Amino acid sequence: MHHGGEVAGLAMASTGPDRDGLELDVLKVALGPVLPGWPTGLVLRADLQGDVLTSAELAWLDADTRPAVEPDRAPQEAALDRLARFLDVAGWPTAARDARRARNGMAERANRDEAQRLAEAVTRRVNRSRTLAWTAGGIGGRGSGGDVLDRVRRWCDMASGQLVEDLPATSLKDVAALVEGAEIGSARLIVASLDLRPVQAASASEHVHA
Amino acid sequence: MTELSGWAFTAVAVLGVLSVAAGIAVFVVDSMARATFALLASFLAVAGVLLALDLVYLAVVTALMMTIEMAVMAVFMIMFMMNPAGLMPMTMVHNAKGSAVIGAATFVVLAVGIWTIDWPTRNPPRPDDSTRQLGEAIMGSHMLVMLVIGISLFATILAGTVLATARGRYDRFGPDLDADRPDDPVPGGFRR
Amino acid sequence: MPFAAQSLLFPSEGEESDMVALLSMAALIVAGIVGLYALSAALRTAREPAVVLPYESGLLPQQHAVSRYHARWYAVTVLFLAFDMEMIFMYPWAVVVADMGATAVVEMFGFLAVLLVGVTYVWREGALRWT
Amino acid sequence: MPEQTLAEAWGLAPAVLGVVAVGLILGLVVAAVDRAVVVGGTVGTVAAPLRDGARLLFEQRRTTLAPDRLLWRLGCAAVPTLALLSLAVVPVGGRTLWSTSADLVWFNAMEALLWAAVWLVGWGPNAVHALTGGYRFLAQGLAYELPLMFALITAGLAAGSLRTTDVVTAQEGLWFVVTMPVAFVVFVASAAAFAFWGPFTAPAGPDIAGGVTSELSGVDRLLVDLGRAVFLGAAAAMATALFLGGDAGPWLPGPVWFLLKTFAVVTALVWVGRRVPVLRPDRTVEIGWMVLVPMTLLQALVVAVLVLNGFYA
Repeated sequence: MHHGGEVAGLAMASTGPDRDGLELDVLKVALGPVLPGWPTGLVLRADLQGDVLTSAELAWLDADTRPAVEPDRAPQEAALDRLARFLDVAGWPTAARDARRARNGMAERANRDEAQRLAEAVTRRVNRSRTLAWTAGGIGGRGSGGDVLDRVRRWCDMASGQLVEDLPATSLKDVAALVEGAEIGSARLIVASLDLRPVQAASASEHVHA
Repeated sequence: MTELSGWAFTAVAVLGVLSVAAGIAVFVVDSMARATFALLASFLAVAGVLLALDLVYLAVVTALMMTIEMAVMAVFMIMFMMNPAGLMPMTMVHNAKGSAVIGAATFVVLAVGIWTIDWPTRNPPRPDDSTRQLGEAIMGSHMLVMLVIGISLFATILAGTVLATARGRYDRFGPDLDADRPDDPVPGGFRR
Repeated sequence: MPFAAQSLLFPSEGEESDMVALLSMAALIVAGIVGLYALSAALRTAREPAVVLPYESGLLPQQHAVSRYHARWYAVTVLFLAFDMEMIFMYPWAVVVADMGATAVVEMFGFLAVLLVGVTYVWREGALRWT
Repeated sequence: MPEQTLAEAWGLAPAVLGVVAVGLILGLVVAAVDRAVVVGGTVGTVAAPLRDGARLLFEQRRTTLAPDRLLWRLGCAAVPTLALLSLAVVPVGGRTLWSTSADLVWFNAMEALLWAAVWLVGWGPNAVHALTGGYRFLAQGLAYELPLMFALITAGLAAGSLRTTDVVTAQEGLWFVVTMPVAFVVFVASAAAFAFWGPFTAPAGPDIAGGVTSELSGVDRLLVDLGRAVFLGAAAAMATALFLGGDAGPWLPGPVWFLLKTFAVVTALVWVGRRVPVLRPDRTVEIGWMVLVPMTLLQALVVAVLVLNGFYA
């Protein structure tokens, strides 16, 4: 498929078909393992046509060398963490900052009440934001789990201290199916709205390091 | 010509040379991006000529339109041309001999025309506000031009869309156009 | 004044002297930018730029990014270019409305209404969305 | 001559230096207010952008594999140049540096040239995130260019002139923002979109690792960041001139009022803009065409009818 070979040590992109009938270049790119607001160690190898992912394949980098057991954290703190990461990707720096402050406050345990207040304030803001609902809604819909927005609102409930059950973990194959055909920004939001952890992959491959 | 001050005359000459040079650059460079923006440089030099001739509105609107148009042209050049960045050596010209003949012939015709036509001289004094004069012309004596252009722009929008898009309303709303929400690969700003 | 020589060369007459001001401003900005580059070159200790591969989130890129980029909104550009043409008329129109009266307003908005019908058609065809 | 330009009033060199200085100060104000809202205001808020700028001067530069160096550098230099040149038609102290019969179109053209400049910044480094950002900027341009134009035209329409000083004079009785609130809001928002800042930051979005700015280093990054801030400041100043009566105000001298109003516009813009997430271009294009364009046209129609009734005369 190469029409030309390498230039400056790097291959040129080759053409491929697309859903809108144009046969233009397909660019092979990797998202992750190191990307702001991205689950560390996750690699998404994608074919990009313009800014749309025409195919996606996900894997964990070095999944078997990680400690299988994550440090146990309060679900509220974990939810605030995830929320902050999602808000980073959604480009909402002030809300992400507040979520992080609330998380830090809770981790310190000195000023719990204030941290709780801050957490409630930021989750209320995110929950009620019509702009966020408009810009992040309607993508990444997945069965009973709802779409990106539903998952984020669930995290908001968890982060404000309500007892909400965690959604079952998503397999990387499902994630790939969700992001295929999505615009790159939507794909980032979808990945950021799922709680992806290498733990499952590690335990699945049965490499447990003490 | 005599109306031009020495300053404006120099500016027109320099910018004219610049615009021709940038025009030539379009065919010399390898990369589609460079070719497009060489053309933009040429247009901006023409805008500069208009500015030197004290036609501010026309100058600025030329720069405005041409910049946007060249940005759009860059999109299409890079979409459809092989090797758009010119990373692999290539030539920008095809049928060099034929086009050279056509180009030279056109140049001769235009140059002869320019020097032989008895151009009208400007009798009334320079207007203070060339923009206002243009507005009066468009809204007054040249109204028909605007109406014709309006209709042709409308036709352009329709024809362009029909030709450019692979999917249409029947793909989106179903054969009877009765679907509640359109079926699109990527959702848009409206929730329906 | 350092610019005295210039004002001798170009006698101050209306818009021409303005043009000198504009050109001086452009020259000053260009000089400032060149100055910044020079200042940075003089100040930084690592003179040679670090030659790195483009950032691809931690992995090595496999292909040159500048390929035939599939712009998903190319249909919007057609609409935009056609609509944009009308701005050439609308700026001068704005200046003369008070003098020309109601007919000018009716004509311009009739013209715009025709174009808006075109926009609605394009919207219904789904051409305002990513393909 | 009834109208005097800054150069005629102050002399050429002070006028040019003054306008450029005002532009840089406006950029600094924008950067400082933005930082105060995003990070939280401290004593060092004003100094922080300066410190960051100085750090970029010392930074080792980076270059990528097979970049288009010429176009990349040109794009980076063009961003602040255009931002500062757009100030040539913004009245500072009641006068503009350059006064023509098409001032508003000049401002519009400087912003339109950003289409080319920002796309080049994205194209130059031959990197996927930067490239995506460059194309996103064009997509945003398609959505916001026409609303911005209509907003500018609406102000010119009421004043019957495209000269900024005339527009300011026409507001002696009533600020334009009263009769054209839609145009005012759309103007400020679209200008923010062309500075790809705040909710319009998608071309440099965190979801594409900084987009057009992702491969910039040293002076290049300094120039682009500076250009964005200055353009935002220039747009706020222009909004003040076009819709908020320019330097009109009681007791205080005109230029002080002008700066106060500009500061208020900047603060309001940053305050509102930083309270919402990024608006994604694949959604805003439809809103731009189906909501903003008809709304700004309706606004223009209302103003046109008012003009016919001699409301602004």
